[in-house]
Amino acid sequence: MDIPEVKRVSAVKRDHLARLAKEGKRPDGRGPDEYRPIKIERNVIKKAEGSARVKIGNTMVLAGIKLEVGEPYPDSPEEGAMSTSAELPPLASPEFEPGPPKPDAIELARVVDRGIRESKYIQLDKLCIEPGEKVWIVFIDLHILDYDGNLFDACSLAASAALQKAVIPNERYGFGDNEPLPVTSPPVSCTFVKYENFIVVDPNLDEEQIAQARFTVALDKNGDIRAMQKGLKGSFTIDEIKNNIKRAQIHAQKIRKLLEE
Amino acid sequence: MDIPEVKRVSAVKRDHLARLAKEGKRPDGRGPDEYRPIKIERNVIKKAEGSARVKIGNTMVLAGIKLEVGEPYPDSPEEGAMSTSAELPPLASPEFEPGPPKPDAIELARVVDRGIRESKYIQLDKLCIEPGEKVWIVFIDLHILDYDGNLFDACSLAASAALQKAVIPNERYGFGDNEPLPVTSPPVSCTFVKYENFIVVDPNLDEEQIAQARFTVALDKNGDIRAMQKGLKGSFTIDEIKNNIKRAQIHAQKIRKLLEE
Amino acid sequence: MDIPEVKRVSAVKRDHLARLAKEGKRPDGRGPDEYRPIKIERNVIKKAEGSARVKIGNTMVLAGIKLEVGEPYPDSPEEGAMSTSAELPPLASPEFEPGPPKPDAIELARVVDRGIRESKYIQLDKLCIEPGEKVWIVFIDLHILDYDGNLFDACSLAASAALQKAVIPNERYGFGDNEPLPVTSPPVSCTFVKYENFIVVDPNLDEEQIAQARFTVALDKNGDIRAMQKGLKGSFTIDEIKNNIKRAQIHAQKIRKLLEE
Amino acid sequence: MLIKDGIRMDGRKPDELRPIKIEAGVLYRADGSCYLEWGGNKIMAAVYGPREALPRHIQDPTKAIVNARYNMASFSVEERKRPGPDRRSTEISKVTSEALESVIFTELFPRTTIDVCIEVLDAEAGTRCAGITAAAVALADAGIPMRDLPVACAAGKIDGTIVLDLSSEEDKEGEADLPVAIAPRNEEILLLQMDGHLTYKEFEEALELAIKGCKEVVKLQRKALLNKYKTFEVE
Amino acid sequence: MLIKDGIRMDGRKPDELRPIKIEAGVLYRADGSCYLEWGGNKIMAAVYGPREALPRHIQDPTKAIVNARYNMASFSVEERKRPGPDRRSTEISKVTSEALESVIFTELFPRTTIDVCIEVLDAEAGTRCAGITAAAVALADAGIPMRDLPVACAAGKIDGTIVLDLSSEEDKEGEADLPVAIAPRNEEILLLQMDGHLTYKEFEEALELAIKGCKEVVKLQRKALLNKYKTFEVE
Amino acid sequence: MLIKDGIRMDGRKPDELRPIKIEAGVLYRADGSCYLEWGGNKIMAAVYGPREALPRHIQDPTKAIVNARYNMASFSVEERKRPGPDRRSTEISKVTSEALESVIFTELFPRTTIDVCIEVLDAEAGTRCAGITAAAVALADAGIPMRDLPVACAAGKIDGTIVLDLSSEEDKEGEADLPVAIAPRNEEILLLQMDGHLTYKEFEEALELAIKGCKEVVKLQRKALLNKYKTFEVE
Repeated sequence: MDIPEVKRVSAVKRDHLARLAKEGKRPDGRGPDEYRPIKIERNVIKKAEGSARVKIGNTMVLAGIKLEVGEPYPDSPEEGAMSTSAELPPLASPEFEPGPPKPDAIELARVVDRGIRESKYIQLDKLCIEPGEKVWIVFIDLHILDYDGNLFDACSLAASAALQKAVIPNERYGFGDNEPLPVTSPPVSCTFVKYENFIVVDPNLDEEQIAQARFTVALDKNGDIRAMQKGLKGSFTIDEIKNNIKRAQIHAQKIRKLLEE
Repeated sequence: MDIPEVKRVSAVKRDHLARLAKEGKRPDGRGPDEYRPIKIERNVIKKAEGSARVKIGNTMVLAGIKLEVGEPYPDSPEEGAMSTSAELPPLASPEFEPGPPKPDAIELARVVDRGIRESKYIQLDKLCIEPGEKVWIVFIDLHILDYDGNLFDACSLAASAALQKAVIPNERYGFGDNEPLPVTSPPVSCTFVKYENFIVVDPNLDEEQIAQARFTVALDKNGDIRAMQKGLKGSFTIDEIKNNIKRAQIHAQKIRKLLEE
Repeated sequence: MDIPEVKRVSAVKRDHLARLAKEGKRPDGRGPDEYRPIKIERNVIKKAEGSARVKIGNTMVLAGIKLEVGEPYPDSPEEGAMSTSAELPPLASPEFEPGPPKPDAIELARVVDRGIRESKYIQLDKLCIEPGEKVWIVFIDLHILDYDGNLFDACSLAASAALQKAVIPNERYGFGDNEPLPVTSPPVSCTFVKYENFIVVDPNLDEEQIAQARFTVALDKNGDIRAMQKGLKGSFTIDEIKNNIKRAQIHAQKIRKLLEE
Repeated sequence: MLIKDGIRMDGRKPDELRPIKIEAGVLYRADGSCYLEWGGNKIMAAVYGPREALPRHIQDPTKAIVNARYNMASFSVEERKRPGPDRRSTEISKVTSEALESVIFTELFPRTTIDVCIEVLDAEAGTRCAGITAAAVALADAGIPMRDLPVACAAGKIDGTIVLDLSSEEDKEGEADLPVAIAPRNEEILLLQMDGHLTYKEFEEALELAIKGCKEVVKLQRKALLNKYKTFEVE
Repeated sequence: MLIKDGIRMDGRKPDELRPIKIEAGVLYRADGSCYLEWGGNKIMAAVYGPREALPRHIQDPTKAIVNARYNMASFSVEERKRPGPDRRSTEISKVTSEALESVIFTELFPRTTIDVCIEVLDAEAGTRCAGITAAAVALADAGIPMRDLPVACAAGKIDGTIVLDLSSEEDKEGEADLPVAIAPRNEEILLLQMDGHLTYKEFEEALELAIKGCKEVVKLQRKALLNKYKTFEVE
Repeated sequence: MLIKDGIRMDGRKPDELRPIKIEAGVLYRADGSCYLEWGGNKIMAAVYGPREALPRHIQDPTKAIVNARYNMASFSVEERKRPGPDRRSTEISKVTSEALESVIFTELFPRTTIDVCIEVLDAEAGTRCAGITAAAVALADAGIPMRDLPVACAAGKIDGTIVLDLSSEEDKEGEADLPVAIAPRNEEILLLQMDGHLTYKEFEEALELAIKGCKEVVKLQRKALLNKYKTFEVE
């Protein structure tokens, strides 16, 4: 049984954030609907078929895309496949430990994966090489470099950006020239946390550490919902959930613009 | 090195059982040659090719059979294969821990496996699909639900009962209609423990916890011996072993009737 | 993160060795350039395709060679492959623990492997059965039996001796008669440690436990260098390294004679 | 074609649950337990604790740790599943632990764990909701103090229609699945996941339907607990 | 055809053992050790302890824990074995630990472990009996107090005949294998396993033969221990 | 043909390094950090500590433990690498830990660990030297007291010529690779590995060249640390 790690935050910090929250203030001075600065850099890794480094405030993640030839799933013999992994390496935070992915990392990878998969961002039906025999497998690897909160949005954004300009490595396999990976319109993920009945977007580490509940929604270009995940040990009211989605629809439009630049 | 778990039983309980044993009495009032009530239910799992839930007193186990197509062993290219696993999940006892099978679970599965294999209960020679290429692999999975002693007999009985009515899932593989799994006559297992020089059949948990030695024998329909296993840190005399087998021959006949109902 | 095991040596022993070192003396009375007695026995394991038991003083290791048919690496379709593993089983030392190979065992195997590989001792190009499809894989398994220091040289020597008389098991695979494994001239490994600015060849356990730095060099029959490895937490000067190599060239010639007997 | 003339392939109306059967207190060793059948799902849940958390360094001095372990038996699915946790079950264990901890008065039991074992013995879509529902009954059966009895149910979209409690085929062929767990008294959301495609309007409709489903299921949970209580009285 | 005119394929009579060679005290680091050759088997056994059991939570305050670890070298069998324990060796380690613990005065060494390492270097049927036999000598060599010197030997059935100490081919082609370990003084059974097909009568015969075998082997164990003692005297 | 008219395939002279870029203090959470590009290599290094070594039984009461963990990102190589340590990275982690510990005043911080994380994000030959070089800057950035700033560089042999700092193709096709780490002040050898074929004379030449390379690289390390210091002053 994986024991969820006991998160220790000093009582002083907790009280300080609680006091601020009552006045509708956040520890770093942002408003409840304000993201930290977002920065996207693409093609930062030469060996990868696609890559992107994303910063949201001090949080920094790197997504790398690799394609390999593999067998299709028996129930979709003419479709490629995708696989998403996340590593929380000790490099990125004093709390991260080496070893195989723990529940936190697995949840993170699976939520990012669902957003991409359900919005049909990668055109898997165009990744068949030989029906029933050979298809492209797209590996999305999320590598956290600096952890200051909101990995869900940072990783989702990095994965989307990395896929956007990724190539199919035909040359390496002697299949002819490389070509762009066929993609449609990326999902955009928006994450909120709730503490002291205060719900804020894009939590930083301090906020995550005292948060009672977390909510992530992945939206497509029409603002439709493609994936959602409520996390942590508290609860949301129905209205809070609905409100989060409406707020996310506004944020997602802005973030989508960064992706399309 | 797997450290055998230190079994802690209160001194009071131990003394109580020792006193009873001296008078030839068991903690639950049974005689030394008395099984607890046995209940067999078959086909309880729809997704399995065969299944049985067996209760012996408060002990409850579930056996599920799955068949898969696989490659034969090189030295028996025209024979199917079988594989037996046991899980002691934390659901069944406060002492069980999650994780890969520990020595206890491995011994349990291997003893059950030997009884079935050595009595040639599954007709493996009838499970060839394509010689040297494709055969049926029979997976026997033993899932403990409630642990109150004597898992060896409960699991052996559940496996035998589950195999008895199992089917070959030809339909799922497009091989035509399902057919019954070819089986002969099942083995029947009988387990004894010895404590305070008192040897009893079908030990309950209290008895197992203070037992010095355990003995299991699997008998075929003629009362011949197909597998045996002595366990635990004590010893038996030659006469005790012989006597156990003779006692088992009588029990096995009764249990076999339950299987044939 | 694999935490290097804290090596505990009594302060008394450490002081004793330090005092001896200042006088240029070793705890077992050897000179700094003196190996312990070396003994090589070949073909000690019938089931192995080649084997050798090597003793250097009280240190005893067993190398076993097994050949299997496997696929070649894509970039060398006409070459066999080799793989070297070392086990430090609890049998050989009170400090060794069961479980998968730890960094110590991995380094040991990799250094032995490099010596053999880089001196092209096994003629991998003669181990092709069917180009691109089937080649021989040579498994070198190093099994430590008694650990009293200098496993690097003992294992390297055992591997070399075992390969020298190994056979290709054609019969087992129905490929015709067995034939000798094609080998050239073996590498010879020489290991030094430094403690208290005293550098000695063939350290025993006491010396290894207080050593600050270790140096291993594998030499071919011309005295050329094929592999080197500096280990442990201290350092060598450039002159010390050069001197070690020159000393090794002399030792290696003597050890090579033992191999050629 | 998953729905025709307002009737689903298994004969259900869009807002109809599959048949559910719940039994509390079915295991001898566990502190609390529940056996649940929901459509083709068969679930056994057991609760152990509160008991001392071990090894000690995992103890939380302020509250109990809730550890739910969702596990599928290897024979519970079409293709035999290799024993042991995979990524999917690890995620479900995590969100289930969190959903259940929401309602438990964990601060009453510092330094302990409350272990919730959910074994899926036979699987046919909706196992995570069925597992949470069974676990809730097992927790109550174990006498763990909770501020409400949690319950879970999914809604989804098939052929463009919002429906309750997807069957296996509907889950595979449908357009969206929305599993939800709530504390029914004041409709707090304890668990919410979704994958597929829903407009905001459809989501509102689906959430409402899922909550309606939860409120039907909670009646069955309460009945099961009452039944066990009655049985004891008769004995 | 495994037996002809009462003679087995390797020339042995039905009640004849394969050649056995035992040497005690062969390792420098171990507290006790034994090298044993038995037919084509080559076994090295070492004993460490009694020593403090670590980590502490595994300590038994009333007695020593006996940990036997049976391991096959990867080159000891026809097809290379992947290093590390498999299910077979885990079971053998367990029954070997239990058999040896039967005779050791463990209550003299509370909170300790006695570690018994059995390495099969070359394998040819009957390794578990050979391993126990070697381990017993290593335990005695380590000075571990025992109420008797345990010893093991198998009997079996080939071509309908009960025979002692199966060879590799007899084990593969034969009808039954019955490995037995005893405390020879009063013939207590410490280990008994069986697979194959034996009538009750045949079992009685086989058990008697196995015990007869054990009693021959124990003489060789004693001689090996004596030899080591003598060697020390001479030195 | 890796070298022609004294010029290597990438245009370098035999004793020329690939382009190197070093930046110190690039991470927010780490106690010290460094980002380094060296040819096609991209390395991120972070240092945490000294901090209490846990679990306690690994603590050394006389000094800090230095744990370097060398890891390659799965996308850093041509064929995707499975996440997690393999045998190669385990060996590199070990020799890197040892090389760095040589220069750290570990006895100042008993019972602690100093954790050095080296992530290879993009790989093109020479990652172990690049990793040690980056780690050294991260250690200095973290304020860990060292008796010298370690630095690493490889020499090798291609087409019979001793050259500095092998490229990927040179590493694959060349005749020898000699990675070396030194404490530059008095040219102590902290790490030295070699595979290939060198006569003793060639080795002397290669070692001299590697040390010359180290001494160039250490200037860039110092500049990076100075730059960070300047940046702080300006801010």
